[in-house]
Amino acid sequence: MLDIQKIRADFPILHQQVHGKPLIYLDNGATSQKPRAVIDSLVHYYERDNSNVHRGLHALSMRATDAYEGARTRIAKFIHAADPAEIIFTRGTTESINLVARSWGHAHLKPGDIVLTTEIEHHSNLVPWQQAARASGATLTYVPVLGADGEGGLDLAALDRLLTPQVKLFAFTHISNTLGTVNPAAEFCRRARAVGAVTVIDAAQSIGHTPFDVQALGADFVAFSGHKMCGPTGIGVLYGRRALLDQLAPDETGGGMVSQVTYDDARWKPAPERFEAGTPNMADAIALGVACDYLDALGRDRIAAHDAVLAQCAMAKLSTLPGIRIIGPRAGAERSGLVSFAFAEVHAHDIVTFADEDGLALRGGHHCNQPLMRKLGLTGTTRASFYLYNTEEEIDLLVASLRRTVKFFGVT
Amino acid sequence: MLDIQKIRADFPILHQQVHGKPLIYLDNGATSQKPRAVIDSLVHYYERDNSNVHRGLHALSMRATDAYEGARTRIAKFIHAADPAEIIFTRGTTESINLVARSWGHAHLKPGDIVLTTEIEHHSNLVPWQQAARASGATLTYVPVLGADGEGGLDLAALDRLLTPQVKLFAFTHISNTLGTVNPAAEFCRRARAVGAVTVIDAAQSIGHTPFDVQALGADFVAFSGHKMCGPTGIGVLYGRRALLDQLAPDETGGGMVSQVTYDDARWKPAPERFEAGTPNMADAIALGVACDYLDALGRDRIAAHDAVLAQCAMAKLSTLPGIRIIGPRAGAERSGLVSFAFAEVHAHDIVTFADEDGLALRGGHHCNQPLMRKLGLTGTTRASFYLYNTEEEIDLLVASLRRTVKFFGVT
Amino acid sequence: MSADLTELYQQVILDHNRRPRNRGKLPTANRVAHGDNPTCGDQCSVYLRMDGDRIAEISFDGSGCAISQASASLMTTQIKGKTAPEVQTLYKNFHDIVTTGNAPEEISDLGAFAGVHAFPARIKCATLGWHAAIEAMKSDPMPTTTTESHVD
Amino acid sequence: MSADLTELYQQVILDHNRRPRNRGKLPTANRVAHGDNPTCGDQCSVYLRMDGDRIAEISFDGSGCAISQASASLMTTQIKGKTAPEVQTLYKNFHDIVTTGNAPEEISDLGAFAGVHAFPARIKCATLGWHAAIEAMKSDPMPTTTTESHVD
Ligand SMILES: Cc1ncc(COP(=O)(O)O)c(C=O)c1O
Ligand SMILES: Cc1ncc(COP(=O)(O)O)c(C=O)c1O
Repeated sequence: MLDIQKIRADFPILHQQVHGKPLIYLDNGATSQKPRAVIDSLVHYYERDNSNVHRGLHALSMRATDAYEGARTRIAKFIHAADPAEIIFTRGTTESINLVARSWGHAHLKPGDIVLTTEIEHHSNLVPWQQAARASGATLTYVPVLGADGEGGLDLAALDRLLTPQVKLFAFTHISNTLGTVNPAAEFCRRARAVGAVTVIDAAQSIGHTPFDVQALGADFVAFSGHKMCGPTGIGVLYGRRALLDQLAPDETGGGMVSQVTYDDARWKPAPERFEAGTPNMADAIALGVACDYLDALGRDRIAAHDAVLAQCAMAKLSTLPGIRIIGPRAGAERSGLVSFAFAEVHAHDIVTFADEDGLALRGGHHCNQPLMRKLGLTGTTRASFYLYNTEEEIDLLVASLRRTVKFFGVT
Repeated sequence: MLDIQKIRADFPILHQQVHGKPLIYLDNGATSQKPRAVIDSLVHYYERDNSNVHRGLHALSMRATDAYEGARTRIAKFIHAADPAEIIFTRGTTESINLVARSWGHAHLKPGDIVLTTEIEHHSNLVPWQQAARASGATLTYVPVLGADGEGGLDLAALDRLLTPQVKLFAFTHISNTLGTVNPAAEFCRRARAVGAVTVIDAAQSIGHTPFDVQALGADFVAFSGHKMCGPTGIGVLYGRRALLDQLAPDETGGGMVSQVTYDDARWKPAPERFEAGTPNMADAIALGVACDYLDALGRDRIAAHDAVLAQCAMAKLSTLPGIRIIGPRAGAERSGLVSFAFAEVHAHDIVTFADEDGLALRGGHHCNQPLMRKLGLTGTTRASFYLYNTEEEIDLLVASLRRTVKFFGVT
Repeated sequence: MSADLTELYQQVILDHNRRPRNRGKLPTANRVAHGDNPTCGDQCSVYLRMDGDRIAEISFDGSGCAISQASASLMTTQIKGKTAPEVQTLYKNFHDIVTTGNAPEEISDLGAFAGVHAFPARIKCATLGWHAAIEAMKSDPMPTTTTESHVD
Repeated sequence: MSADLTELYQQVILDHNRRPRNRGKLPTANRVAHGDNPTCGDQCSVYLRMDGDRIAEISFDGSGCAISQASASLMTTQIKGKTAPEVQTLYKNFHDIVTTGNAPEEISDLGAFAGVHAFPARIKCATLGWHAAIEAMKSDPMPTTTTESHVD
């Protein structure tokens, strides 16, 4: 069991008042807060070690290089990658997915090919595939989600039908940021591999919340963001299996990723450098390594269990509100630590504004899931997303606040 | 005049010993150090305001959004852009140039077109144009540099000949990171405009060192990095004239840059959002705004004057070393605050290693300028690059250290 | 409930939100424009039947928060029968109200939106319908689309 | 000058740096490989004339710091006449020396590189020529190229 009070003490931002009420931060699906150790890591870097990593032979540059490459090794361990060279630092999930969609897509997709994704993807795991399909003449196909509230998960029977040998790539989210659905990622990778399709896992919502082993999952590419896993903003990762990375052309070009440049031509370094053009985001990469330490010291299995308890508690208590429609897996089914809901008579933005007055940070809107919203007949939802520092008491305060709001808007 | 001792007090990293000697940081061309105010801004953000900016209506999200958009406005002012929407946050110069090379290049370049650049470009302003030319069938042409040591600057007569109406884009560096040459950027933009070519200025080395006015320069696109101007790592800017940005397709796609998404199609937001897919690097963008405050409080004209004094001083004192070959503008000519030099008998990496023992941080190698090195018959140089916290005393220590080193290697 | 919040969600606004006026497509429309608030996803289409230089008929359609829907609804009641310059003047007054919180006494129900000024993120919600209406008046007699630009 | 630095730049190394042995292209070579140190840009080509399974003649060419050039030079003197397994064994010893700083007494001039261990960034400089030589021995009797991978 996590010692939540001890954990809360690690997060300076939580100890503030908003509109005179203690802050209750339930917007972790958008971004997580940062423990003192991660903030300290940034300060330490800039106060002691800051230097450009490329080709530096002086003390600061060697320290910065060691710390930066150490972070790469740390993150490889965090997701159990076979080789640190499989870890490419990016700005975040979105850039990671764009990198694959462009570099891999450009090299491998052709007319007649199919790119498969699902109806529940975040725009960042959807629009890049629309673009890659358009650029190559391939077709983009979606695995349907089942149930009027998306509660049935992805249609596994349809997946069987859709995974034809024409499918060259299957991109899917591990955890839905709107429905809270946990997809059977290992099973998806297994089925995709059976037809020779490359897999891309959007792990934005899972990476900081559950144990994650790229080799056990059998994933080819995995994308995630540091800012949702207690790390800083502006840093993320693309994991790629070495065998695939070695064949891949670079996406961006410039300093640091070339071995030989003439006025006519350039030759690339191997991965990971090949995919990291320009001065990297050293400070934030190093701090991301510290976030891995922080999460592993607590145990991601324990964090997942804590998330699950909060989600169950929230489901039970929210269901008592008049007029509420909860989307995603039904109570009792597996769901990650977030709950989205809607009221026919009150728009999500009004709910969020009222909640804010009670110190609650919620998110309202389409959550970068517009097509899914349309499919479910919603213009948006309100989402409460939990993390390791949230408590059941906070959920009680959430429910009380929502009750006042819907009452104000005349919902009974 | 700058009060250097007061400035030095603002930079925590400078107050340390390396191998028992006070650190002398002369690697500012690679990356600059950060003042306390910039580091504090990061801490403040993570301790008080951290939240995702997109679509958030709760207090933290509004604060983060205001700070992030405030930084955009601050940076617009820093370079005198007409509209904050012309400021696109990127990871740095390299990504900014890649964005133009891909988005603009894809839309506008065709076989028979010419992309013009110069022989003194950093790999980051060279390889992306090689790639864009290759992808479109356009031809890449270089403005030659004059002089056996590159001391003659770019060949302006050749530029006149090369700037034909076939030239669709002219990309050039404002200040060379190896030669120290200050290019006449306004003149280049004027000439390029006369033939209808779009201009891209690589301002990586100039932005934090001299006053910079995009409108006075008449630039179409300008790329720079935060980390070389007292800002954090992982953040940079692409400035683009609004009229050009509005016509440009996005580079990366995903959350935050779309106005409408269906399973079949997506529509883009206007600039700047169109070019900022995914969660932005909020903390570092905000801290970059603080770096602008810091530099403007001191005055970039004063910083430029200080750089010039140090460069002159270094040129004079370095010339007394036996066997030294200084490249770039001759003593007395305009040169930015950096000096590159070589000794036939001692490799740059050995020099940097010896200097490090004396607490000096220098850079040795090709400085991401391989073709230029080859042209000048060099395998690399040693570079001392100065900034607002450096002093003439540090240059004396540099010269004394170099004298010991070349003596050790038997140079007389 | 805080005073700011009561100020924001005035009775007039709640009423228009619950029972929007002139909502739906206008079959006889000869002008239309669509407004999008990229920040929060609110949407609003405004349909006009222009008769000479005056708005003869008007309706709106869309989705969004109470502020954006009530504002669009109230707007339709205020600008019907007006010319473009008259609408511009009204909009200027309205914009002043939502940004400063000062509502001149003579100003009709629009003053109910004064509370918005305490919630800067919601100003765009309140002005969404107005932008669409102004675009529609400017537009050619055929469907067009507009997206609100970055800076309000 | 610090003790570490004197350890690094031993007389043997300075001597090989100043007067490299077996430097230049080998006209009779039937094997060649090129090594690149992406971290610092050092380069080294090794040319071999293999006679059966032994190195009959050897030369190197390239540019880089004193450590990389001296190491390549010294290497050529040490592996001439050796077979691939013998070179592997020698390289293993050399790698131990530059990473641990411990040089067994019986080891020839290679021990001069023990000082490298205090400068981890320079280990790749010291091993660059060796990697190229090993690649050259493995290569087909025709020119090939190798780039050192990310992890040493
Ligand atoms: C002239 C010049 N252009 C481009 C760059 C690339 O900048 P960054 O590595 O921050 O992308 C640099 C710095 O390394 C530079 O000096
Ligand atoms: C499931 C999912 N995918 C992708 C993303 C995009 O991540 P980022 O904005 O950090 O690039 C997010 C978060 O916004 C997400 O929840």
